[in-house]
Amino acid sequence: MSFVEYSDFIQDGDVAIVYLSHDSMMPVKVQQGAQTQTRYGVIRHSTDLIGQRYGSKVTCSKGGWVHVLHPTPELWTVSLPHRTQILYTTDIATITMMLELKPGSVVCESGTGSGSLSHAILRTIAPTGHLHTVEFHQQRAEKVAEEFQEHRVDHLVTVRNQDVCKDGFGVTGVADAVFLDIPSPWEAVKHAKAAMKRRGGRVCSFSPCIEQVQRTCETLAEEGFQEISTMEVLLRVHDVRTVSLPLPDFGPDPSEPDTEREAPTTSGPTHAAVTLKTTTPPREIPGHTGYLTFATKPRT
Amino acid sequence: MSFVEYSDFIQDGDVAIVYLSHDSMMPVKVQQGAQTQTRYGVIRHSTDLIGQRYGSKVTCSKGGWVHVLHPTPELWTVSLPHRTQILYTTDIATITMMLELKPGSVVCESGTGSGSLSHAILRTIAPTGHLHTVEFHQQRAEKVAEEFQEHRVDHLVTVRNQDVCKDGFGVTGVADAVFLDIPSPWEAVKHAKAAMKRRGGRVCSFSPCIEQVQRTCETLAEEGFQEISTMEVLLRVHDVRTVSLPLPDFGPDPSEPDTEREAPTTSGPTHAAVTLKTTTPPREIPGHTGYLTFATKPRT
Amino acid sequence: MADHEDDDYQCRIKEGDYVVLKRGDIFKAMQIQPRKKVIFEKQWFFLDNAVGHLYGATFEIVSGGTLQPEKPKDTVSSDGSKEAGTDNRNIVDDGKSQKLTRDDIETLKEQGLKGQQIIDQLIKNSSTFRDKTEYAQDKYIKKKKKKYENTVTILKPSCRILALMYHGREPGKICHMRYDTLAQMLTLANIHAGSKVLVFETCAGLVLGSVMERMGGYGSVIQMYPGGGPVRAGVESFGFPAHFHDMLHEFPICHVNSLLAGTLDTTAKDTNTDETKSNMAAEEEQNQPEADEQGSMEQQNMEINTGDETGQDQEKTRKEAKAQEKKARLEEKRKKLAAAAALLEGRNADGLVIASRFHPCPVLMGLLKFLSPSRPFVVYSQYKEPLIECYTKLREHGGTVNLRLTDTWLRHYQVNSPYMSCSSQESTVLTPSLKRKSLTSFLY
Amino acid sequence: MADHEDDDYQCRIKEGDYVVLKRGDIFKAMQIQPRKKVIFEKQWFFLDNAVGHLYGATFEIVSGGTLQPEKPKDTVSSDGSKEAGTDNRNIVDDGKSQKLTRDDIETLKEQGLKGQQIIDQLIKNSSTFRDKTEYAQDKYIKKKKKKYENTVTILKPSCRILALMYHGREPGKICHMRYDTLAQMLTLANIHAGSKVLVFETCAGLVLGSVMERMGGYGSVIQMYPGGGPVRAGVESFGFPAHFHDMLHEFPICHVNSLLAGTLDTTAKDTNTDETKSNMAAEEEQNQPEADEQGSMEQQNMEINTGDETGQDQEKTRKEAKAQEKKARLEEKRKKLAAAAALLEGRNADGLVIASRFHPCPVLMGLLKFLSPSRPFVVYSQYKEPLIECYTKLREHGGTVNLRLTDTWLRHYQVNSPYMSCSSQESTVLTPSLKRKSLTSFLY
Repeated sequence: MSFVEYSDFIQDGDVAIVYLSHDSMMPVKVQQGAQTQTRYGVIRHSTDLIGQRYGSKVTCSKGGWVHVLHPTPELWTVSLPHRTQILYTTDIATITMMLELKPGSVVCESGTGSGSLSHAILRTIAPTGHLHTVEFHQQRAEKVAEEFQEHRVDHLVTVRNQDVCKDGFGVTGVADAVFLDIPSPWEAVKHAKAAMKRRGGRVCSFSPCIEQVQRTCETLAEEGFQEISTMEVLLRVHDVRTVSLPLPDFGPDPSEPDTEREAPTTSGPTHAAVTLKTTTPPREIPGHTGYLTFATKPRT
Repeated sequence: MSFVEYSDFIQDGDVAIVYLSHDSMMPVKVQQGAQTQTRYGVIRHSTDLIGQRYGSKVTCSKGGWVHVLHPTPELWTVSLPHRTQILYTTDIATITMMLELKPGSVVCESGTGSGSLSHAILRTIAPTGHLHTVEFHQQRAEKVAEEFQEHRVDHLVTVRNQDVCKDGFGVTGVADAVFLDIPSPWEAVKHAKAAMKRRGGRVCSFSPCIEQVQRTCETLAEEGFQEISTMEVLLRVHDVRTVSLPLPDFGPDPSEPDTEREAPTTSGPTHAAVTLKTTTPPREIPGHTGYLTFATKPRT
Repeated sequence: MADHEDDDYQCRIKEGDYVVLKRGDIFKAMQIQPRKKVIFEKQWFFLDNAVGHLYGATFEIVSGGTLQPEKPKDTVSSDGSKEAGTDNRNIVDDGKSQKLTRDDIETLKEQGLKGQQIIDQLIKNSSTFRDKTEYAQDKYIKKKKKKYENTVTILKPSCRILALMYHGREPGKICHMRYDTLAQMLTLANIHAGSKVLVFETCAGLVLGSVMERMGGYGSVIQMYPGGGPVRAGVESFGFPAHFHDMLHEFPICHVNSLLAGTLDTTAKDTNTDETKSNMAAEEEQNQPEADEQGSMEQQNMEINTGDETGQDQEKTRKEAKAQEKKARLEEKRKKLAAAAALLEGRNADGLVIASRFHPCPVLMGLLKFLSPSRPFVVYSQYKEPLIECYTKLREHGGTVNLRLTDTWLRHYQVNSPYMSCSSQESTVLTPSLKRKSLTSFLY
Repeated sequence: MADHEDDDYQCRIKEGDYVVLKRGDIFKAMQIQPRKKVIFEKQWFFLDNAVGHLYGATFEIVSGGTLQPEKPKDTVSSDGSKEAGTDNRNIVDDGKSQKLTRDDIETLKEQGLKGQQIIDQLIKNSSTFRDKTEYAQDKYIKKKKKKYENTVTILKPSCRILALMYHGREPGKICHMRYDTLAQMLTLANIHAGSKVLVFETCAGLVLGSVMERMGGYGSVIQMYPGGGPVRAGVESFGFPAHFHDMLHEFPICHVNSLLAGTLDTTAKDTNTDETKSNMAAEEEQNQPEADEQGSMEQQNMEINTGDETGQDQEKTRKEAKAQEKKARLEEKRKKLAAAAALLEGRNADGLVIASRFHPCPVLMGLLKFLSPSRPFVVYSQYKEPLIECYTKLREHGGTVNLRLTDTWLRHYQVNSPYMSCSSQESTVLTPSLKRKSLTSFLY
């Protein structure tokens, strides 16, 4: 198992995703002899996990069962321990495409936060790329570095604990792409530029507030970035369900004598209904997360 | 005919809406002896319109036919002569509800523009309300006053040709609701407040740019307005259509011996398809028009 | 048109008024009744003290459930501390930053501390507050405020406020209709004073009440209702003046076919004497239990205007009165039916509004016959598929122009002057509404 | 990892490169060929001069269709006038504010005036320009610029740019897939280097090419294609290095059932010798005309990389060579088929991407059998209804978890520093994509 390479079987030391339900998943560090508590009972790693195929259905001690899935950055995003606000897959997917990430890309990122985006970047740039990620919060930087190791992607990433606005990314002229998710991205734009390859590349800044976007766009333009473009992507999840629509009873129709009807007094109101498959969006859409501002650094 | 009262028959002096197609309607001033050119040929008012029922199908000189509809503010909005950018029905509907307009409401509006919103306001506040509308462009003010007369709503409206930011609405302490659609609404907020009833009321400002919204919200808060809330409403029109989805041909299935199939060499690829009714939104949604900022003036 | 002194009368809360309570984004419709205990947002109180105050006033709920008019606002933290960090880097996420326990807070509450005072205590006892950025501090205060505030604002009901209330509290009751959708419907159907409008809804009366508000007591509204009786809990909440109800008529859809066929008898007769004619009274009786059931369900869930006065000893007298009542009710119903039938017979309605949990297609095809030519109608359904069917059927059927299947997206923006403008939030449902400028079918 | 000098080689436009031309929001894919006349936005020119320049460079099209590198930008109106009105009140809408006629402008063009110079003339001859507000002036200049500018930027192709291009130029070709939807699909399917991915698409090769880009030449991609041959015009436009094509395999879906049944024969034999086995070659031949047709339609509409060199005298020689070619092609196909079949036989693919005009339900149910347990798949359809069917079928069928039917809304914002930030524009289509973390069906 690794976050950048599939395996078929669960092994000691893997991180597996225990799938309880659509909105309940938990990452589990697989260890010989260890146990994991779920609401369906205990999972015994040695017997229930190790040697099993990823995707297997595992029966827990209370008789309930769970699925054990191979980790992916997307499953990690919905199950990781939150140490900060995180980026979700809808934004991550857009960022990955719009930054033109691919195997071999060198990427700078700040802040690392809980590592949600970092894992998705690593998946895409492996096996030949590299991620330089900067996190000013020491505790978080240490924790995420530990996770990278557990997820067997540490050879692809360098974690730096510093202030990107003051100290930059710690590298110069190497990046194909830079991602910023910090309160004042405009203060890091010149560092982003410095970190990027001379031939140019793409930059993205994520901000929840339009004022941050405005200042960032201004600074990007001043620093000579081109194709500055701000967008927002929202996800709608459609709930598939069967609904029943009653038909109105307009009473007996004297103009239709061929209708086979009993005397209306005895037939009573008809309760006919039509059943159909439809979708309903959830009442509250997971709304605004942030604005994504992209730009191109030209060759300098 | 009037824009605030239905009639059944077309009369001399009416304004009728000639409906050619979904996106092609034209308002026609009905006059004894007059003619109107359409792409389907000439409509002769005396014979084709006057005395006919609203809703009638009228055959034009070239043999094509059109429908003649009773005017409504909504039909006027899609057929009026543009002298400015106009407000469309989606925004108008929201404004009407959020300003709590109803029969008897006294409303102030600026700018009048092409009168799209004005007609909708008049429809809703009739027969006992009044609209004070301020337009700084003299030509436009004159033209819209003329239209109000033709549409038989002039008794419900006062048009003033002045600068609302300098001179206000020309009335004090009378309005239940104020609507602003001007480049710098913040300059008119104090006039809006002065125009409103002592007991309070609702105000709306329409602006295409978020900076305008920011300044307006600031000023509204400074002037003591409450419940300040900004929103945006977008319309999606769904195109209903029948589509055909081909079914894939995976070739003969040896595991299903009971399938009645000819020898595959002679049967050729099957071109089965499934037909279904679905909707497609138009490729380009009529996008952002503006932000609607609403607020409540408390009793002062 | 100037603001007269007597305007004031309308602006003040009176006993018997229908009002809407508000805290933050939470609304609840209510009637002002003396010494009536009301429960709102898990707090109980009496509205008596609100009488005589202006609509829009905010009250603090003090001990004993008494309302006390709020003093001028004091939004800045009372100890005046405005110290803020520049970022959150020094905040360690150990869940131990708040020194006050849940029990401590309960004790503070018991000591009679009010919302703002409790929040001040929370800030004082938060080890990380000072290190948070100004934005984060602001967010923190807002969150806590929501939790510990105990004020309530009293509003005059309106279509806008009741639509917000229903969508927030009981969306299932109004077929998940959003207020912006209701706004589109009222405008697209050209609802205005002096017209004759047909309404078929299962939205607790919200749509019906909104139509009535827009007609201001002028014209006539005919509620076409399914089952045994019209549902109107929502109409009451509007608190319309009495004369508004004069324009409201009702007609049970089970008589639509006989009305159209000209066989509906609405003259006053004893029950079941004429079986060859559409035996309206029999059906009425038959449908009654269902209506009661529907009505009481309505009452249970609506949480508005329910009294506690029904004692068990009243049960007896009630039963005796019931027979009498029933007869009177039937007679009244017959008169109402006759009046509604008279309005419908001309088949010259000016507008038609459909918003229900029923399949919209047969409802529309049935009721469209009552519409005058060149008049708009609008059909709402929570689901798109049946509206596609509606659309297709109408196109095949002919007689309509300007038909459109639409929905709207609504978005709220937070514009916090002067510093932070943030986090727009989307609240959207697929809510198509079908619009038609009609040339009714019999024209062709 | 530092920026080496030889990096430069990749940054410069070379002969034979696949490039994308850009003006404003308009893109067009193209190969650089010597003395090849290209037409873009109604202008013709030659790309020869672009060779040796850096990717991202902007060129002005000068007389004779020559490209000339653009000088540093000069966006301010050249006569330096910055006079602006404060509002538009004095502007009379008589349609006569522009003194230059259409003919005048044509004359200016013939005199060799360039975009900016023509716009300057238009401003000078506009009686209302000075009275317009600064914002309105800006809008005016932008509008005119779009109309009269004659520059072109040359970009290196990428998934991002080609997705934008296709959606803008020929959305019908890619089942109206938006670029943000493609982005979701690539991520939700966990496409990455070293995996084995199945692709079934009728999106001109755009989806296939995007998957290949994300795999960077590592692993294998198997294109499952309907009809007579795989469609890949879009893959060419990516301009991948040669070794990328080594990972690309293709398999005709008409052999899916025989492969699953173990009756597919892919050994090299003469045509039609063994009729009892799945007679692949015969079907190939039979399907060929359809494939050609499909291919040529593709070519006609794509407007990319089409030469004018096909003279009519070449027709003869071609026919003779055709027979030979056909045989070689069949042999090559057989080898390819064998290779693809070998990859599929293990039924252990790591990902499955479906995006086609076919009904997604049978496609998915058929191809899902090739997926390893615990691997994601994604299905795109332009329409929601068939995906609802897909969803329902899969839930009935079992063997999948984490199934979701989603779509995304994309919105672009114009943030014009420093003064005007305006007019966000929405460009949305209903583009559901279906996601599943799979436990493939045979597990149960």
